[in-house]
Amino acid sequence: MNSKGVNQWWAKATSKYSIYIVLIAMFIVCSVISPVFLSTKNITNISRQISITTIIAFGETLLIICGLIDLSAGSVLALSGVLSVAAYKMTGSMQIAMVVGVSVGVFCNAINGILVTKFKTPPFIATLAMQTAARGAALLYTDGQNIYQIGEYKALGQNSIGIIPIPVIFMIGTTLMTWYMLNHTKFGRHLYAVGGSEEAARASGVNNNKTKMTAYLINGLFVGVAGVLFMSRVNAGLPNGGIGAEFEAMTSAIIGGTSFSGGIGTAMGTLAGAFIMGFVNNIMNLLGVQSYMQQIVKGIIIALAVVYDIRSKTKRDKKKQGNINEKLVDSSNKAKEPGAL
Amino acid sequence: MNSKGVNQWWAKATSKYSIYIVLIAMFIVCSVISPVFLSTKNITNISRQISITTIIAFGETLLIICGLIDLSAGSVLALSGVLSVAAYKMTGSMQIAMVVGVSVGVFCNAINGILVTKFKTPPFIATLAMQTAARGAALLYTDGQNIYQIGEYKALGQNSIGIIPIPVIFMIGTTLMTWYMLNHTKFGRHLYAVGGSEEAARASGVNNNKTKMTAYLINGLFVGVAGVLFMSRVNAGLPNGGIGAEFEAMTSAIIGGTSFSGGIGTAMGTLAGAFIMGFVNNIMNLLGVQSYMQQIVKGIIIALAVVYDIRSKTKRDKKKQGNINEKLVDSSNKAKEPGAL
Amino acid sequence: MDLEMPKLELRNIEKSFPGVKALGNVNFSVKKGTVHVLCGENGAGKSTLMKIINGIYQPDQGQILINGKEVKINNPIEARKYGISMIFQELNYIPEITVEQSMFLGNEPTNKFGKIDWKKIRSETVRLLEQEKLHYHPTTQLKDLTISDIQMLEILKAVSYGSDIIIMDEPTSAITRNEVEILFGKIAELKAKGVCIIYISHKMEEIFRIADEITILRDGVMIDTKPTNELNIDKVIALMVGREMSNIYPKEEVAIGETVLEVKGLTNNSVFSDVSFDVKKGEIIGFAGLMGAGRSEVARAIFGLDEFNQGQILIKGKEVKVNKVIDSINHGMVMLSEDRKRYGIIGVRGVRENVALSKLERFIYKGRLHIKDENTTVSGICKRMNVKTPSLETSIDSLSGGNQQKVMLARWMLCEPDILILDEPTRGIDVGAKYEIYKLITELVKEGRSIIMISSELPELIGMCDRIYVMAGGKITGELENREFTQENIMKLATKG
Amino acid sequence: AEPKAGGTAETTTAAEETKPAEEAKPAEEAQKTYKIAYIARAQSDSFAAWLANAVKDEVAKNYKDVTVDVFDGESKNEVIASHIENAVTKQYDAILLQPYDSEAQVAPAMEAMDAGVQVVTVNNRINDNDRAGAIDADPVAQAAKNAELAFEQIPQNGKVVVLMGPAGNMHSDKRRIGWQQSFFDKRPDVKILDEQIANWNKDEAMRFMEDWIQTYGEIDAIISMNDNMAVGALEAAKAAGMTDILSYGVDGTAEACLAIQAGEMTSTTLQSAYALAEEAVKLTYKLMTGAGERETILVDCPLITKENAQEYIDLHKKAGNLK
Ligand SMILES: Nc1ncnc2c1ncn2[C@@H]1O[C@H](COP(=O)(O)OP(=O)(O)OP(=O)(O)O)[C@@H](O)[C@H]1O
Ligand SMILES: Nc1ncnc2c1ncn2[C@@H]1O[C@H](COP(=O)(O)OP(=O)(O)OP(=O)(O)O)[C@@H](O)[C@H]1O
Ligand SMILES: [Mg+2]
Ligand SMILES: [Mg+2]
Repeated sequence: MNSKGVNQWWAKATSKYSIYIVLIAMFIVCSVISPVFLSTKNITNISRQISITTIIAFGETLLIICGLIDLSAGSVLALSGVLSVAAYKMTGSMQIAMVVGVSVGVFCNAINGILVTKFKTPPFIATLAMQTAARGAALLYTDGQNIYQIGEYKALGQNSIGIIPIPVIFMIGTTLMTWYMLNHTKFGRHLYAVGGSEEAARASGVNNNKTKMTAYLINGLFVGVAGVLFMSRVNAGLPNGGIGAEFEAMTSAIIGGTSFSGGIGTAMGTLAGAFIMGFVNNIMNLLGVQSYMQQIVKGIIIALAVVYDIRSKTKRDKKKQGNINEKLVDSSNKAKEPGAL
Repeated sequence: MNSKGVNQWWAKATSKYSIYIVLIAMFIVCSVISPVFLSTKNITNISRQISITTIIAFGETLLIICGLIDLSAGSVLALSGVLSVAAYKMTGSMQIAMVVGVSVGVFCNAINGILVTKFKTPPFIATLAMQTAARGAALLYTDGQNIYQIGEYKALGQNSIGIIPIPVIFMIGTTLMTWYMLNHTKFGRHLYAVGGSEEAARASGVNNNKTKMTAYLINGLFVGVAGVLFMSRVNAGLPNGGIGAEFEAMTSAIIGGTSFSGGIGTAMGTLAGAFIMGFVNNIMNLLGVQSYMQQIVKGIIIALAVVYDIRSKTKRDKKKQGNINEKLVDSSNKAKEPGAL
Repeated sequence: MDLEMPKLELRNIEKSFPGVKALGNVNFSVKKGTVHVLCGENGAGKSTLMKIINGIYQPDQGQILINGKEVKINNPIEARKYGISMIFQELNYIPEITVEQSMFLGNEPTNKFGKIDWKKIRSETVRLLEQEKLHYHPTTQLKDLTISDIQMLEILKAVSYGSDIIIMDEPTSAITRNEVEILFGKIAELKAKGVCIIYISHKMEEIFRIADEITILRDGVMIDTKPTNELNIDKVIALMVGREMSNIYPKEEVAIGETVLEVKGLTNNSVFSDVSFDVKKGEIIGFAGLMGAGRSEVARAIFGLDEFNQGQILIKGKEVKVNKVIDSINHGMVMLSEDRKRYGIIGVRGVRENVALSKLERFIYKGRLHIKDENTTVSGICKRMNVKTPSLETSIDSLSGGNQQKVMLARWMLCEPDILILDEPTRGIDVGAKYEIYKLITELVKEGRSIIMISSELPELIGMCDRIYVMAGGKITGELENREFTQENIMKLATKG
Repeated sequence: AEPKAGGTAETTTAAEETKPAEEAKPAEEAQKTYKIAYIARAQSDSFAAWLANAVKDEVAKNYKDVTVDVFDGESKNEVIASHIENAVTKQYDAILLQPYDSEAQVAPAMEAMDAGVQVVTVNNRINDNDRAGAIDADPVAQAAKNAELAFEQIPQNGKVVVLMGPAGNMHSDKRRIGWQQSFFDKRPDVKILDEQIANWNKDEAMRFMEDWIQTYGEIDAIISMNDNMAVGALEAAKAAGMTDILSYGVDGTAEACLAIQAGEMTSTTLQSAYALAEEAVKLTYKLMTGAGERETILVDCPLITKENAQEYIDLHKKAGNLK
């Protein structure tokens, strides 16, 4: 590759992967300004801290790509977690507890999905109603009290396999699952199509309702799993748990490049977004930034990260003035790109 | 009008005004099941309780019509309210306090607007960053403590003119202002156009950025006013006031028919949405519904109201298809429509 | 050549997009009171050039002169101030607003307090509509209109500004004959008033009816500008595609087989009623009719996009239920929509994904969608269809209109259908590509497939079809055999009922 | 309150001329500085913020060999857990924790102790309490003091409304128990008109009270689990012209003290952030330096009524909460 080629390659890489560059830059800066940041322990901590939100973020990513949204994630997390804890207390079986947690998540999201697909309720309202109702149900079931003494339930959220905490393993699992779905299944393609243009998707033979319903059900699965992990990590059944979790999740997704206008988003982007948020929170605590100041700084960093990302994308569009001869299709050498992480 | 004509008229009216029918139905049901509901005092109460949220809801309505969003409303409300209270304590002048409150609201939203128009940040992220930052600033300024002893500042929020509480007067004012803007100004028409299709609007000679910026600035004005009224109503400067206010506001707007896909929404719809939410909250308190149960019921009512609204709208669309030939007929007898509420 | 100063002049205009140099060193000028036609293949850069004049894009280099003075046009608002208005090729309408609101969007009359003068808007709209004998209700929302209605409104709107430079980017691609006549009448009127018109079209007959001068672009480079009388259709085509082209309609005789599609008594309350027809293997069936005749509606109903109240659809003799599009596709029937923007492209996604969308099963085995295979197949099809795109990952939004249409065709080719319903298949396609599409249609029927072609271009129907059904007012008013094909016969049936 | 001048990091070190702590310190350890991580439940909660400030002030005033960093738990167990993890990573000598949930913080706290970091809880306890030191005020007693007063004040067949903190909140629930034991169980004649969750918030309490006034007309007393809600409900009662309504809170905020002195509010019990901070830092210091054993200390919570309100107003003035 000649120097011009390298330059072009570099320009393209920086713009296409700008969010990862933000992530790496942040990583380097953090490592320099805080000596403890780069310890295995700290990185493990960060991963564990973001794991539950990130699992929800993948659900939100799928939904947002498809032009949907889930405002009920936090509440449904609490409901499924609480019922899962209750099931565990009754049966002592972690398997049953897991099944209950996931089922509740899926069930609530089935209602979301039915409201959206059958009754044509705007997703914002449908899931907002679910947010209120699921929280009410969690509180009603527990009578507003936390459930304690849940014994070995906590293992899932607190133990590690090797040095990797179990929630992190779940996070990696959902990352791969989301990535695979988005890139290598029909469902994933249909998500992008429906999110890109509902009518065009319908006219192309996509079953929009089925796609949306599936998106909600998978979101339900993720939220259910997150609920079990959450309660297990805090070692209690908290009917108040997860308030606002959907927002943190959406923030990760959006920072990672998912677009509310639909049709755009990747699994890896969301993961990067989640880590960016994790780094920001972590480094400010490591540096002992005063807590109100933290919020201001956090706001500024979020804005800056996204502005940088957007800017470099626009710049690419300006720079990438190719040659007219390149215009005709060039076939197989790019085959790997879309599937690449 | 013959009977078929009446039927058609009725079908059209029920579908076009379905949200008002929901409102009226709710009003009647509430009056029947609770004797105190229909008292002047209670209706005044409801109006006062919804007034501040509703003022914010008009800001959200403008933004959502234009395809934007403001997640920072609650935080900016707190910041502008707190600074306004501080200004009052320093100067003792309600005028200055009001100017400070409004300026802070407008200032924060100017930043939102610049991020969105100049830096092309997605509105969700820009205003989320502002949400975090403005809350941090409010807490930093007050050191997390409430500001007390604010003397006559409370008059604005607690006094009435005749039987109408001052916040309600502000609410009516913003309703009229929003209605007028949406229907009788270029800015309003451009909001719909930009929200409906940015490209088409631009091609028609609409200045999209200016329209968006103006929408944020007016939203800032409303949020600033709401901040002053809020603090004045609670007779304190609460740096953590208004958490989640943007969500209640958006809910009112969406129930009132504003659509997140942009280009759709009315001032009167939002007002109706706000009253529906107000009635729901009020009647459950009047009936002494247990608080967890309240949340579940509220979720169900929100969903039902919207499902009914959507259903009757869809029914109309089906009917209308049957009457395509009507399209070719008369032109002038509807001359008033676009200006109608 | 006279010495009159050109009204509008472009000098050395260059413009690049990511991966594409759309325009390179274009010089171009238009005189007062003339119609200047721009010709060129799909993706030649015509629309881009026009958008530069209208301030949508900024040129990378070059100057724009109006009345001999250099100007910088930053956006369409400024363009309008310089007296420029434009009818866009890609109809980008706002579905929720009404006819009258759309007519005055961005140009609303207000009183001195900034209040919009709705009365004036209403009366002006009614006046403009009546003047052109168009019967739209001023308060109808655009989403309730057909694409041709909207196109007509766009034309009306652009003309109503009283501009002295009007750009028309393929204005007739979506309207039928009557309306074309209205438009040409209007153009003559404007010309007489000294307005200059830049006109883009792929329809050669039209071009030679109205052009005073013709400029030809190829691959972003200006090839030539000549007065119309020095050119003829064949010369223009040769300049456009860089080679000679002979027969425009490459129709071949194909053995007609058994009936593959039969529609009986299809009715959708008051949109169309009692529509019955049949299509045989290897046949090309045409559907002719005026705007709003209901042809597209019938096609949509058969394809499963709309519901219908009564009637039967039989494919290969068996009655089928098409509740959804996927049912049709599974029965081997596909439809290319007339409204590509709304019912075709997934704008933000790339070419590859757009092509593969309807037949992903082809690349799925062992539970995995194989992108490599997809890439190979799609690039093959795109080559065959001669799609011009920087890469298969380029978002389809940024392709030229004609190329988008080819991508849509590629999508349906991938499904290997038995029956293709093509609703206005050559809309916005250049002559070269049109020929390719005709050739493709011929090849398809040779392979034993059947085509239903809905078109508002009678010559194309006459040139390609085996039989033509004519619709009017939602009913089939007649069926013509090949030997009965004449424009007169068709028009007679089309205006019946 | 005035804005706090100062930098971004909230590290406070003792000034030179400050008094030494009461405890005698071994000379060889005077060189060493001890680091405390103070993890607040939520810095947006005004009581929590007050307590955090009190802890900082206490350290600055009385412990020149100690630094304290404040972390915001944001009312989220996950966040608190991650602060604890970070504190271990950063090798703090002790964690002073204001728990948000008594169970959820157990595991991370125990992990921290296993890693050799001392943990002391303040203002709430964690369930596994034989390992962590604890400073708390007894919430049942806080409520009971008000309840005993109410027992005398609320008329026969009186009608009351009850305002609760967030669902599942330990303080709210315990205070409610205090009221149950010391008042409702003994006064079966009193009718609870309604009982709702106002999330510690003034504006939410106002809204409930307005609706209750509509529904029930006559209300004899507001029984609130904290002062913010009591004052909010009072605001609504005042607006409705109900001047002789009784109202009880807990916390002893500046606003409540003023309302009590003005004769608007009836009583509250002080949950003194200063007392809590003083004891908490003392215990933490003992544990860090190895000079003492872990213990559980309950601070006193005096009842504030019109008679002694001035005393507490002065206290708030001294602390800069009032001017
Ligand atoms: N917004 C854009 N982004 C990237 N590339 C673009 C954009 N608009 C146009 N192009 C490219 O510029 C070239 C010229 O496109 P243009 O739309 O001007 O062609 P055209 O001559 O109008 O074709 P058609 O007859 O199909 O309308 C094409 O290769 C197209 O892909
Ligand atoms: N979405 C819609 N809402 C209301 N009316 C519609 C809609 N789509 C089409 N129509 C009406 O249905 C009738 C048939 O339209 P259709 O598009 O089928 O005609 P066509 O024969 O295909 O003509 P062309 O496509 O050339 O305009 C017309 O009167 C049209 O206005
Ligand atoms: Mg073009
Ligand atoms: Mg048609």
